[in-house]
Amino acid sequence: MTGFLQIIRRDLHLAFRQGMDSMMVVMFFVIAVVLFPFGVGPEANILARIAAGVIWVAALLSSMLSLERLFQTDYEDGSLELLTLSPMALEIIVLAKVVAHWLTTGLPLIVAAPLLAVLLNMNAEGFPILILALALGTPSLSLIGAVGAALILGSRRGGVLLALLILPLYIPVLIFGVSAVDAVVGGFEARAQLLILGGFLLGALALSPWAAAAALRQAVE
Amino acid sequence: MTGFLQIIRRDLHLAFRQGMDSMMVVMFFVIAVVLFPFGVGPEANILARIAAGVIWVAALLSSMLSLERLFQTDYEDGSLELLTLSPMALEIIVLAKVVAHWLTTGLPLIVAAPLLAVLLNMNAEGFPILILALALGTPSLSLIGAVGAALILGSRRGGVLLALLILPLYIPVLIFGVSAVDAVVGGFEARAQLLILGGFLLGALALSPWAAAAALRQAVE
Amino acid sequence: MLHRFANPTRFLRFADIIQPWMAVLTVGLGAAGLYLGLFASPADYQQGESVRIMYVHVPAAWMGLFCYMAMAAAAAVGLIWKHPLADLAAKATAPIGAGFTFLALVTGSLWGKPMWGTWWVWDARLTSMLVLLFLYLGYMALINAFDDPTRGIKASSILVLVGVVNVPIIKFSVDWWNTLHQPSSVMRMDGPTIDASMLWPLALMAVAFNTYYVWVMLIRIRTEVAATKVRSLRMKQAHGS
Amino acid sequence: MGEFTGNNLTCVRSERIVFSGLDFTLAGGGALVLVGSNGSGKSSLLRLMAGLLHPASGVIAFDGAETSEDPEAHSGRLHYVGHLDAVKPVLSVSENVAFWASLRSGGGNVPQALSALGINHLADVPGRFLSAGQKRRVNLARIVAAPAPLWLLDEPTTALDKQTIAGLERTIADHRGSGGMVVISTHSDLALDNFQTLDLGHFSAGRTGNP
Amino acid sequence: MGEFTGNNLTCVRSERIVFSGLDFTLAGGGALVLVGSNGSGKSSLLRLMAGLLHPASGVIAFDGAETSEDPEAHSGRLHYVGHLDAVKPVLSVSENVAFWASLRSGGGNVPQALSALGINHLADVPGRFLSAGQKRRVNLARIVAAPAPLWLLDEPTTALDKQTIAGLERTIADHRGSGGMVVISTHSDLALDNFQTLDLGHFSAGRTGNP
Ligand code: HEM
Ligand SMILES: Nc1ncnc2c1ncn2[C@@H]1O[C@H](COP(=O)(O)OP(=O)(O)OP(=O)(O)O)[C@@H](O)[C@H]1O
Ligand SMILES: Nc1ncnc2c1ncn2[C@@H]1O[C@H](COP(=O)(O)OP(=O)(O)OP(=O)(O)O)[C@@H](O)[C@H]1O
Ligand SMILES: [Mg+2]
Ligand SMILES: [Mg+2]
Repeated sequence: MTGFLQIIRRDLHLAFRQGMDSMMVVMFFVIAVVLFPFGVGPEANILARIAAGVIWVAALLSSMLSLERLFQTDYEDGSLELLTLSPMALEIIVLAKVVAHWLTTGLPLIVAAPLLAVLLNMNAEGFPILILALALGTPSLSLIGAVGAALILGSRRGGVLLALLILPLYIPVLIFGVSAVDAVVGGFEARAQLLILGGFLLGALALSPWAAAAALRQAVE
Repeated sequence: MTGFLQIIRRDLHLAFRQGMDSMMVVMFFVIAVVLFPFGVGPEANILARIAAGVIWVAALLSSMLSLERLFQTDYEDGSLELLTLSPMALEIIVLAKVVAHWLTTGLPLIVAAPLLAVLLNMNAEGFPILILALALGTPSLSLIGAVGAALILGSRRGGVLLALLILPLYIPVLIFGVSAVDAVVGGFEARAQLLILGGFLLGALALSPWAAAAALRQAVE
Repeated sequence: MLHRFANPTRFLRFADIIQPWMAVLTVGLGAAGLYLGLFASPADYQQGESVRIMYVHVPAAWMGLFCYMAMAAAAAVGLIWKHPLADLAAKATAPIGAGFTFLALVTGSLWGKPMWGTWWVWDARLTSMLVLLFLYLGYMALINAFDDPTRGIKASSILVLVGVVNVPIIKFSVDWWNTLHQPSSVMRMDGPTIDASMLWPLALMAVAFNTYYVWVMLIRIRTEVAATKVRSLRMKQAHGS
Repeated sequence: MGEFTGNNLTCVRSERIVFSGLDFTLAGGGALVLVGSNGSGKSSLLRLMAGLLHPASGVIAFDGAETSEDPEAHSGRLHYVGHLDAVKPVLSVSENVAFWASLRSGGGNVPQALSALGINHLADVPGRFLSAGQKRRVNLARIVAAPAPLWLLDEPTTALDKQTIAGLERTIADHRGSGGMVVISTHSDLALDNFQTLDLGHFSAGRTGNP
Repeated sequence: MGEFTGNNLTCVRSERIVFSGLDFTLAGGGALVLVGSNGSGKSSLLRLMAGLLHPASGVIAFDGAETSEDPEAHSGRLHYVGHLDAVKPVLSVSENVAFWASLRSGGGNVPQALSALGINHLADVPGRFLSAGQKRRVNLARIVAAPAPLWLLDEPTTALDKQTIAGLERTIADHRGSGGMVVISTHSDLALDNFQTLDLGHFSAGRTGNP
């Protein structure tokens, strides 16, 4: 347990010392969303119609981009070999790193989302459910993404390869995340969608540390 | 001149040996576009309305993702130092690498774009102009992006930082690229937009190798 | 990079003289401008009391643009003549300019709610201000992204020069984009021609914002110089000389 | 202390047999020096011993128990030093060493490790300011800080100056004096007493990569 | 052949003076060996000489002409070997060497360079399958393939086995015999004849980082 906390502490430490790491993910998120009005045009009603979708897609993309470095620096400077050789179970180490990653990147996304919803003219009724859905969905994204991040270690095409591997796995989260918001904006309940998102989270929590640890063992061979 | 061609040859070589590099960029492009129907819902008229914008935004994002590695691997394995120390002007080397990059990533995007336009129900009249606009726009993206890729070498936050630096600079290309397609679909001429895109390309061709070379020189200090 | 080849004492002496004046001017002019703006000037017959936001909003928007230009000029001097103080000035300007830009956006938004009934519209002017904020944020992110501070300064100087070429292009494209999609924009601000009772507070506030900028920039450069000294002292200590 | 053995080991890398039929035995207090020309498999053997690679055939055992049965226990009793130094640029030297020590039971003695490697004056310097040799010393301080019976060192003297190499020789002698074992690959001659040599060239399947 | 000189050089890294007041002169056929403890600035000086770093003050000149005036001409007459080997994993050994040679006028003689370093049997092996020492040899083959009068070598013997080190010594002697110059930083003793030594410890601003 102390090892688990030590790793979280170190990763938070690294993130804060490095200056604005979490800020940057949020800023990418904001910019990706802001690109859409340029592409789609400034009409408020069209933007409002696609707001939830755009915000979720941007959250997916920024989560994916930030995950690329989850194990990369440790891999490049040799720390990953040493973590693999530490007496702790590698699965626990992975979980600690994912928790630290979500705290520094997932949480700020959730905070920034309402602002973007305002920019895109989203119906104000959708705000609380958007936050709730993101709170349930982004940890799943981090967990699933960790598997991808571990798989691409040592490959020469980081970013794009990661995108290919994990974006398809993100699609279910996307579908239910958007449909939760759309349901509430349309005057319905979003209970079912939230339950499903919660179920995804539990599943990811149970499976992905194992998969990621196996991939990491492969990578340091 | 032979050096210029040698570098292009080597980079094409590396891209093809590494298996499916260009494939991967195209696939990211396709997946990013395909996420939208999931996010926005399947209504054909909404999709048609936003098609050009979504395709261009996805092209921007995939160009950006693939640019991250433009100098990265050379930087990490020491090749960049040696390229800087070769008797050729560094500006020429940058240009050669950008040309090779565009051939392996920009060109495939253009080929894939009509397919996605069909998926998003875009008006068929827009297809030729979409291809033309992408042909003029994507080289500018590669050139502008090369500056960003050179600036982030050795920084702690590759992907996300690059996005933050260059996405705002991509906005003019996005605006005119989309508006060219929208104009033709709406029954107007797109001459002015294409001329402006061409102007951007010439400007980027003239300026960005210098800026990128300056950035590279201080990256290897 | 403040080793013994770029001794900052002359600058520090100069700053010692200027800084108190700037502080006094900022407080004095700012107070006068605010008083005139908030109490002495009339409310607008169309916009009511909310017009008073203008006295903060307009100078803030001006300063947002001005600081970017100042930053680019400083970065160019730093790159070409390798003057370390110019580098520090560029670095010190960025957060101030970003702050002004942010202030313009926030006050604009607050103003927009009563005026247009919405916090945000994708108008050309608003949008290019938003992009400007991103340019500032990108600069600040890059300067802090390196382990070696000198490396960060050089990289971000190149970035700001590239950005300065692009600012007019972005501005022009955004104008074009917006007029295309939305020819008659709601928020063309051709309100009542400004009369003297509104012009005076506006001018005072604009000058106060300028002196505030110089004042804070001097403080930031000083802090930066001190931080550099501390760093190099610690390094020297560590390496034992 | 126990006994560390390898029996009839075969190592395959990228579908090519690097070595085969290799045995070794190392008792408490012993030292095994791996020699052999470039590409003969020294680094590969050390990674096998650490459990980072898995042998294509053969058994590695500690105290008679196969190490692959309980990899975490094996990790707990070894320190591995590879080509990379695992020094985080934004953490100070002492934070770097302390983190690795904190993952081991006991937590270790950081200040003492730093002075053993002659870098206590660098304790508060961030990793980014270190030269090649200084980073290597931080990496070595890590293994001194938290004790473990088995040290696996892959060319540990790379980038070290002569004075530090002498210090390292003393540190290794101390470690062995308290019953520790050490396996070292090296191309330069380290002054150790009473060591076994294992020439990888004898086990390589074919040529060894020399002119 | 010309003369390579440095005059009153100061090097600043991360806001700290690494060395100052350093002079050197190297004539055709000469060798300069840089020694000094870890962190004394050997690598930094080599990068200054290559033009990768710029001196905070002082002048580096070749044949009397300042090198910073025409950096491309200076690049054309030097070969630099740093800590990284610039070996592309997907290119074969001979493709790797040939690419670097092709950027130089003349194009160079790749097969001869491979055999000089004893890696001709690896010519078709992709870079990703090489051991540390084999990669280093590929890097050294690159500088043998295309001739240049000035060699700047930063710890070139790292990871090399003894046989290859002896080969390298012969190669350097040949290079010098035909009028070439060489600057080497090293912690181990290379057998060169008739060389100058430059101890960086004398120019560093303070102590040098040893216990
Ligand atoms: C977030 C929203 C807003 C932003 C980003 C914004 C931005 C700007 C900028 C950049 C300027 C300076 C233009 C120049 O001098 O070239 C400006 C001036 C001005 N803005 Fe705003 N604005 C916003 C909202 C508003 C609103 C809601 C109003 C009032 C209805 C308003 C009224 C004015 C006025 C009166 C000026 C001075 C006009 C002039 O200089 O000709 N702004 N604004
Ligand atoms: N990239 C860097 N950025 C900032 N400072 C550095 C960097 N690399 C080295 N230094 C500092 O510069 C000084 C000289 O380093 P350099 O690498 O030249 O030493 P060296 O003599 O090659 O040492 P070694 O024998 O360990 O390789 C050291 O004190 C180090 O802390
Ligand atoms: N990552 C790898 N993937 C595939 N093959 C490898 C890898 N690393 C090394 N090899 C191959 O395995 C063999 C042994 O390599 P190893 O690194 O163990 O040699 P070494 O004895 O440590 O050599 P050196 O003295 O050069 O460090 C070599 O022939 C090499 O080609
Ligand atoms: Mg080895
Ligand atoms: Mg060195």
